Amino acid sequence: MLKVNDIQKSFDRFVAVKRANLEVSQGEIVAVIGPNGAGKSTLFKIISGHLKPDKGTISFRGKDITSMAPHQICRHGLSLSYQIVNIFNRQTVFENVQISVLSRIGKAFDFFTPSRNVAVPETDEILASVGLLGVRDRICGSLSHGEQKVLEIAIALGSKPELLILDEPTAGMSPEETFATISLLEKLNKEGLTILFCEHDIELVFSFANRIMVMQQGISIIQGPPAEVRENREVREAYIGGSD
Amino acid sequence: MGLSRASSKLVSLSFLFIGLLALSVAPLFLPRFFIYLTALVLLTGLLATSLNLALGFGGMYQFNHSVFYGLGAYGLSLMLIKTSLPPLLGYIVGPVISAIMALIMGIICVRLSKLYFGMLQLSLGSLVWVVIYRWYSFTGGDDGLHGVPIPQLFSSVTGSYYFTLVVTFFCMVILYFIVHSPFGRILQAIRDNPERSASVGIRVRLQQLIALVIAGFFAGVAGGLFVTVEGSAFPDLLSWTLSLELIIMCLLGGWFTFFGPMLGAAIIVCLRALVGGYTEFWTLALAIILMLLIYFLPEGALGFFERIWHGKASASGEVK
Amino acid sequence: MDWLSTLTAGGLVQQFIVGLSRSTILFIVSSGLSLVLGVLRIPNVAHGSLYMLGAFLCFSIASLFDNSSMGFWIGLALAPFCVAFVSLVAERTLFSRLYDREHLMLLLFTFALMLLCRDAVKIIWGSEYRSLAPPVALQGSFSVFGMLLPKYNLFLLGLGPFVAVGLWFLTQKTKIGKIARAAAVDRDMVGAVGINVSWVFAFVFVIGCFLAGLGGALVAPTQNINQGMDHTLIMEAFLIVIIGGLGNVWGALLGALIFGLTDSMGILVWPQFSIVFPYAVVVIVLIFRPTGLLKSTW
Amino acid sequence: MKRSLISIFALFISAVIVVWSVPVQAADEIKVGIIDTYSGPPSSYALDVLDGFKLAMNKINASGGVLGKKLAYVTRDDKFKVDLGLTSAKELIMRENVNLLVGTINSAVSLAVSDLAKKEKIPFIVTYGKSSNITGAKGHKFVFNMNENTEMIGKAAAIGLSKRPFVKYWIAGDDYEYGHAVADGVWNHLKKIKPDVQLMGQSWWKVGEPDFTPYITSILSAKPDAVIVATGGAGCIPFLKAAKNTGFNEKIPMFMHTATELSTLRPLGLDAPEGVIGTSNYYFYFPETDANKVFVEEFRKAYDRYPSFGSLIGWYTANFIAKAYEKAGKVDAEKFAEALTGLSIDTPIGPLTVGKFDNQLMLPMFMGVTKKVAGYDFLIASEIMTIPAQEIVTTEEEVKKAREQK
Repeated sequence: MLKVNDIQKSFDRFVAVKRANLEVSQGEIVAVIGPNGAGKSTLFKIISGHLKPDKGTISFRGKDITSMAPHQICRHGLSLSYQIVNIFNRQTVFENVQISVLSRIGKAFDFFTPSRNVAVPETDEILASVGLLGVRDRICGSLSHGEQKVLEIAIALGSKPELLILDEPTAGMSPEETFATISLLEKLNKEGLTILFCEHDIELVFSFANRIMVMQQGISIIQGPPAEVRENREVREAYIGGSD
Repeated sequence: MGLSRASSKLVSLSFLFIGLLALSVAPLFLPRFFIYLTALVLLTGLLATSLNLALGFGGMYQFNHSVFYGLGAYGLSLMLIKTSLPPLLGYIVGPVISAIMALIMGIICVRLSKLYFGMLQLSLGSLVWVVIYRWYSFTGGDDGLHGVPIPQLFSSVTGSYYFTLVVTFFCMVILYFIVHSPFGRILQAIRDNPERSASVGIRVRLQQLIALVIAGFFAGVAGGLFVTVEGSAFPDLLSWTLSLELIIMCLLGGWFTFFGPMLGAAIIVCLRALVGGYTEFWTLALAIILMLLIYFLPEGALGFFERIWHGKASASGEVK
Repeated sequence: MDWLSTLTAGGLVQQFIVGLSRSTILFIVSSGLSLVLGVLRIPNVAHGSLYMLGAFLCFSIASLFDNSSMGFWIGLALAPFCVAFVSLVAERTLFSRLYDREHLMLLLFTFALMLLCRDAVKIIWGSEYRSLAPPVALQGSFSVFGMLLPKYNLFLLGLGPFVAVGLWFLTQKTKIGKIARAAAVDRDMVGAVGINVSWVFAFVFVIGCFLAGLGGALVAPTQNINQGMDHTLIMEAFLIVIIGGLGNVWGALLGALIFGLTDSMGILVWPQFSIVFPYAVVVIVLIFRPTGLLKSTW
Repeated sequence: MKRSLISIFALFISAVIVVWSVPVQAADEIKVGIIDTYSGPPSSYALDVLDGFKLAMNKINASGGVLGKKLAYVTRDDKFKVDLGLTSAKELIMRENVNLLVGTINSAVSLAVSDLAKKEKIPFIVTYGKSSNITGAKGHKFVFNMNENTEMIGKAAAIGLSKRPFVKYWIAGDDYEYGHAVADGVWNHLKKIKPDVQLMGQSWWKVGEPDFTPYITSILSAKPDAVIVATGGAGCIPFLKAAKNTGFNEKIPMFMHTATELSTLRPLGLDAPEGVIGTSNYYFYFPETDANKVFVEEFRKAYDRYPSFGSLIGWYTANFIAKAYEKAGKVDAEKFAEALTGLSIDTPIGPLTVGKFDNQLMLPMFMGVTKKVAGYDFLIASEIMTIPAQEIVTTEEEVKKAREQK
């Protein structure tokens, strides 16, 4: 479904991603792990089109998306949820998700329908599925951190992606919130959503992901099912056993 | 909740109705000068509201909005003076010229962010200003165009007032719908977070460009109204100091509110007409108002009232 | 098109030199603006007013000494410091509370300050034109190979490099310059390592305003001193800073050179439309390099 | 939305109530509304006009007023802005109920207000706007110009310059209507009187140009015989100063219309360049008539400074108003306008008449050369040559032609 080939990206002299390869198939849950500064977030931003790679290609469902703008990539069914909460602060929870839905259903240039009557059921459905319906009309700046992270996911879902990319979805969450989020993601995956994510909590990754890719210093060193990755000596030395 | 929403809507609508009624019978009671002043307030309010579409709702530093205002005024005046086309056509031609200019300037500026956007627009606007200012044979140069042959029906003080009232009302309704439409919601989303907007599939630049064109169009309408009320068009209409004054109007009224700029325009225009003529220290007053505003009321007068109201609502019903 | 035949090498050189001296003034003023923009993130519209204030103060101080040559030199030396003092007071009382506001708010706030300054000048000095003669030694022109080189412009030209080197020394070699540059990139970081950012900011602001005052004092003898001075200058200074790259002092130098030279050359080559040149240059630069010629600190 | 509407209402209504107070109109007053620029650099000219007006008005009122009524005035500051000028004019007409309007140094404001005066049928007397369109192409029954206009400047300068030996000219000026009108006027008439003159080139700078040095050096490298400088009030002073600083006036003779006027030379003090040819309609030291001496004496007594041309304009404007009302016999706009057309009065520069065809005051022009003279702390004009009004006023045909072109 998603194929990342030999991506390279540097900022000035600093090489953030040296050589990254990644493959994601339909229906999978794939995790990217690696120490801080390994280039995970940069890789995700390249895939979603916010950064342009210096080298390499990305294809999504057979189509080359390497040089596409973020909004085009999104329209192809690939959605990014951010690590640092990145929502529309001044708007309500409902409006946050509605924006994404409006954009998907092509209402961006509808000038005369009152927007509070547009796409209401679809938006409420997404809010219900992530459990935010109760705070529907709150200004989202006033939500708790955990709720905002869930809202992140809800906004990404608003564009009805086939592949959802999550940058540290549970960072900063309490254990209960983490558990709830993971079960939400599992539920979404069962409904047919492919998920690519990166995460610090190694135990969580190994229990949740179908396949794992390990990055170190900008290079993807291995890719495979959890068991295989766990066995890999290189990984053990470099990451699990070694640093941190 | 639903019931109170409906009743609040009813209250606002009835206020709107009373207001309109008051405005439409005003010429029967008010002295002529105030009728003229109200017309000026209405058209400047429309201009400020159109600016606010780009500035407050679009988050774009539209530093030279008055260019579109001036172009609308010149478009109408030149058509009335130089051609024998039906006069009402001029009220379309002017704004269309403004919109085209907004499109051209928008295409060049929209890829830049914030201060760069504003500055590039300022220099492009200055170029337009220079052309108008220098093209003596066509635009009348710095003397401007005076004695524009406005159609008989709207050339009197009362006539131009009613014309301004009707046009402003319809334009405000259209702008209200635009701000509250999906288009407006997405525009505000871009203002708050352009990066995120792009990643949910919004074509940020296109959306902003269209907002600029709409804003330019309505600024052009306001320019046409100005000519109707004053009978003149002159290069001052395109000056960047007027643009800054418009931004102050938006700020004063509150730029996250729809009616704020109209209120700001009312305050500034009245103060300017009634204080400006008497004292040479009018700018001093403006400066002090502006400073106090930035310190104490950054959301503007209306924004402040709405926040108080919001605060009350959340205190009674929801968690802060 | 008779005038083309009048173009001579001497005329070109002469025009070039006059253009350079004008660039010097533009550089001095816009580098101050750029410094404030880069480090404090304040688009200071009132910068032009400080320039105007510098000119008026220089005039007043010089007239205390009967407009003698000595009076001018004393005025030139003191006026920038007076401006710097005014700006220090303004920074401590007004700006220091507004640093975290949006740029647009800061811009409007400084616009209000500009209006305030203009009225203050009107109250203090009246609205008549003021005039200040250059010191006797710098009056008139040199005639070299048939070229007429105004002495005062040559003096300005000679001064430019000193200001540039001084700025370079200040920002690159001194400790406070280094802190300021670091603060320009990451404000919180500098605060986190225990440096009082607030005073660093105050210092940079004062330096920037000092430059505005210096520019004003320097132009005082070449033009009339009036209330409109700020208006024309601030626009030009902003455009220079924009084409140079926001916050980049060397960008300001480059921008000032481009601006000053296109202006003076445009006057020589196409005098009837010279009014359009500077704006057209800015538009062209920004179309091809939307964030300015040199790297912006933003 | 509800709250916002309510607050808009509250504020707007209270604002209206606050400003409601209609000014009290005294019945035995003739009220003159003066709109002019009282802030910024042009204000010194406007204040001269106002002081001259007050001087004459006080004298008229002291000797019994006009038609048994007192003359009174109200002023509004247009800040050199057309929109503010128009608003002020409307306020004066509609709210203050003035009997006539006077003012504006800004030609654009003059033209805009003139159009309003035509619509409202209120006499409008322009004091310092110099565009020839005011009484020419855009002239009408109710507008009068008390000032020289660009056509007259052109004719006068052409007559004066044709007597000098220059052949190769360069034209430089403020890039706006006034500058171009003066330049075209001088050049067209000069070409007519002296066909062998050549135009080498032109330079135009923006209004408010702070630094003239590059323009001056570029003109110097072209080496013309003389330069015609067409700058408006605001540009004259800095240009003269730059000319002095660069030594321009010593290299190439130059003509500038207002160069010898007091308002230009006084602010420059002794820094002004010598040898600049200039025209003016009035010097406080010329003509050396008794009437002028009396006027200068009175003005100095009242305001402790020498009167400029602006002061004289203000002075005779008030006298014209008084005389026209007396001739009309009643306070009536239409009658007043008819009476003022073709009216003559005595002034310090001799009898002056308002033109019959165009309502333009027929003024003589004096050409002089700047010079340092002991006793004054500014330069004054020397070698003064008088160009009589008859030679420079616009003819009936010219007025007709200009108005037909519209």
